[in-house]
Amino acid sequence: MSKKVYNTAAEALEGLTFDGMTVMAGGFGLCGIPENLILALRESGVKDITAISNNAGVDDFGLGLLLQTRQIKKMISSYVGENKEFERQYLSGELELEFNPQGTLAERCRAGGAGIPGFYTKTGVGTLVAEGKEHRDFNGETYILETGLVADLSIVKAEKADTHGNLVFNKTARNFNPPMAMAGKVTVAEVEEIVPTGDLDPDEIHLPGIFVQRIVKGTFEKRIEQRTTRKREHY
Amino acid sequence: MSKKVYNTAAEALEGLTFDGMTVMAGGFGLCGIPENLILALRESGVKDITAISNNAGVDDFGLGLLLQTRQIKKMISSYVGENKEFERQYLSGELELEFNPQGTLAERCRAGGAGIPGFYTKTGVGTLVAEGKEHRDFNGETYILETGLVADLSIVKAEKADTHGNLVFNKTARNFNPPMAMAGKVTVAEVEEIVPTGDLDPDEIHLPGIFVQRIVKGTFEKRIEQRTTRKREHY
Amino acid sequence: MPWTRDEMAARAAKELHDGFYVNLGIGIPTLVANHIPEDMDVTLQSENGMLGMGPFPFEGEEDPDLINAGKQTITTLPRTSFFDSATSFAMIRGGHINIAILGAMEVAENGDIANWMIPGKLVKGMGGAMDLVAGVKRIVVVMDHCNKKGETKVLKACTLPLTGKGVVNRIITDLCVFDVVEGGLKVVELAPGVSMQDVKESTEATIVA
Amino acid sequence: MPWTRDEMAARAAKELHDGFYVNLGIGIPTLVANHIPEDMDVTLQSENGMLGMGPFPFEGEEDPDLINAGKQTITTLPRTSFFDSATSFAMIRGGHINIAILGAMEVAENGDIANWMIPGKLVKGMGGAMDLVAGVKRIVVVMDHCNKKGETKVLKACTLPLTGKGVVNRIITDLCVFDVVEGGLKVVELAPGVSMQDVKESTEATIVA
Repeated sequence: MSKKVYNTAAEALEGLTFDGMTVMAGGFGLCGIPENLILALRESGVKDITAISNNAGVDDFGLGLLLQTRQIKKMISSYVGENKEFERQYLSGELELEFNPQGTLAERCRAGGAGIPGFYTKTGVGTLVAEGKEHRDFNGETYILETGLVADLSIVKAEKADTHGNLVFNKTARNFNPPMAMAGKVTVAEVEEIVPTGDLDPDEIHLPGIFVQRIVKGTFEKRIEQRTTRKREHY
Repeated sequence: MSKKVYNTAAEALEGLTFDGMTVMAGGFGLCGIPENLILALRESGVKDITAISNNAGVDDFGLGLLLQTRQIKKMISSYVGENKEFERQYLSGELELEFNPQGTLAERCRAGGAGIPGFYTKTGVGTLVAEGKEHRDFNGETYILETGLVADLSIVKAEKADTHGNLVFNKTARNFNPPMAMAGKVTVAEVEEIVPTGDLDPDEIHLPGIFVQRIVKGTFEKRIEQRTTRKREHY
Repeated sequence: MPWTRDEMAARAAKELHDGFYVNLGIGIPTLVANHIPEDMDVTLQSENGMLGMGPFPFEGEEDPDLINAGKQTITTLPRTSFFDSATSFAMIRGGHINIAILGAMEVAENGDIANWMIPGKLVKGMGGAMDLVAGVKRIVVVMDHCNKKGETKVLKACTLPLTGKGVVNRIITDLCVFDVVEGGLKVVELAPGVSMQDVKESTEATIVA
Repeated sequence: MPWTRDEMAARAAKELHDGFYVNLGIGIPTLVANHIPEDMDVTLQSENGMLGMGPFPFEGEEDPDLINAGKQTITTLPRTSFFDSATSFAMIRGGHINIAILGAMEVAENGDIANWMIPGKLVKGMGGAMDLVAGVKRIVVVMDHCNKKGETKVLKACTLPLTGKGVVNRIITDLCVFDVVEGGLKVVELAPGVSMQDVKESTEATIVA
């Protein structure tokens, strides 16, 4: 009975994209990013995207692919610059950039998804981040007001989905995916495996399907940004 | 190496109680309540407690036990009154009561635990709950300011803990336990089973041990408030 | 013939659509679950921390760790997921639930609803009702048109302390179905054998064409 | 002899105590992990969503789904738990991490810290640094006393845009250990062979007795 499952990433985005839209993309660095949906977004040709994502990918992978094609007008991120094209567009003024502290960014997404339009945080008080924001004291300490974020579309990546959109993530690939899925007016999830509803233990579901409107099975490159290893000392 | 495991509920509370303290107690109705720690709190004799709990137990079980002994001065709850002694104390003015909408209460705990001293919500706008609270418009809608809650002590109940305090909950017995564990200056968890650290799958831990300072294995009555069943039609 | 409780629940079930996430209140709204068509994919939320609420358990299979928001023992379904109370109300407050069907003591023509306290009587608390009416996209009230004294519950303005202000979209009573519209309530359906005149006589709220 | 990078890390490791939850920044702070006594129960947090960070994987065992906040491949430990970014920063912001050991470009005598941007140079962003310095109970900075041009990084007031205001508790440099106290910085330890005079000559910040 479930109508959430789509055959291709392109089909999963059908009818959801429009120029000037706001898109949240899950992932931290290149870990847990919605590789397939980013490609489908590129193919869709949608322009003037405001992309909310902790990072901006690298030149030829992740959101970097949408920078190459100049489909992104503005980014809201906490850390960028593993990406030459990003740098060029930013320095030339072609790309707008809003830096958010990482925790503020995560909480803004969770708040947006939870119907909380604003919250106070200590993060950034006394810094550039606090400029122009309301300051307020609680119990003798100063906090600033940050607002909730909502996206026209959230694209996220999980390890598994059941056909009702219940999601399970793998290790640190969870990261921004759950709060961003909560904050999407529509959320599309790409996964490594779609299992029949009932296969997931209800206590082990990380994100209930109510936050996920469409699902597609992807194929994944899973690029590693910093391959660090240690020598095997004992055999 | 872990020093989080205590032998008895009484030992687990040692040094943590003082008159006039604020205590959060997890659970919804009688489901997922910290039965053993409530008893230990009663034995401790601590007085003038402000108890933050969604409900107030029944006369002879749950927080009702601390009402019997008049150890509670004030309750912050969303729904009470399955409890005659509560009713008597409240009507006679012996017990203070602050009603919070259930979602506001849950979010106030999560906010307190997350370092968020205040957040805006639509819940309660135009009702008694909004009286005396700051009103503010975001995107043309009116919201009220609610504050984060922190407790001197949070007592919670989980199904399993490992010796580092990582917790796993069972079904709807999860309820208020995770957000309240986050909001405790000190959090003590009682569990049905303590397993060696490493036995829990790191992707299946509901509440990381950083939020739990002490653990004790309890024995549980698990009383059912409304036993509803259906007839077996087929065999 | 006014609708019976069960007929009201059946009428309320028509408010549901395939793929909906739904929160049902206590009382008549609970009965709505019995009228969901078998081929309709509807997921019931229980605000204590569960999506995909199943029926009551068979006798002897009650699980004290598995209850609904009314504290009744229930069961799971294949689709069920569990979560904590903060996440549960993030769903509700964040507008992720498609519809809530709730009972009420009073509703008013401007969409106000009162269903949590009667001054002078012992107040048990609002539970999750205020969060539901504020957060859920569409609020449908199901209630008797009049109280036990025969006084209308469909008012120009609520007299009891409010649960939510201007939040109700539709009202289903034993006599009719109202929509809350500009200027008052609009009758969109009558119970069989109930006339517009019957409704007007039992309603204080402004009825608009 | 000023401390080497590794000696600074070893000194910083003395800030840790049994049962601590710790966040280590990039650079010298990362090396602190190598100096945690084997019998000390310390849990490392990685702000991308992990408690109980293990060492780098053996070659060929790298898992792209298992990285730290520096985007390096790592491993789990028996105690490991994973969670989302909102929960991770709830820990940080909520004061649940006992200590963060971080690098810095500049620190000032009032506890200000600057470690995220140099005006005129390409800014990569603050990542989680602002959340850490604002939320973690105790902030220890580990850095060279002077920059590559030989200019002190221990200032009366930071010249670079701040990461946090009045947040640093202790500073460990190659020359000494300072505490941020009323009125300025107090030297609480000197590297072997380094004199108070050496420290004074390399420090702009007010040094109090």
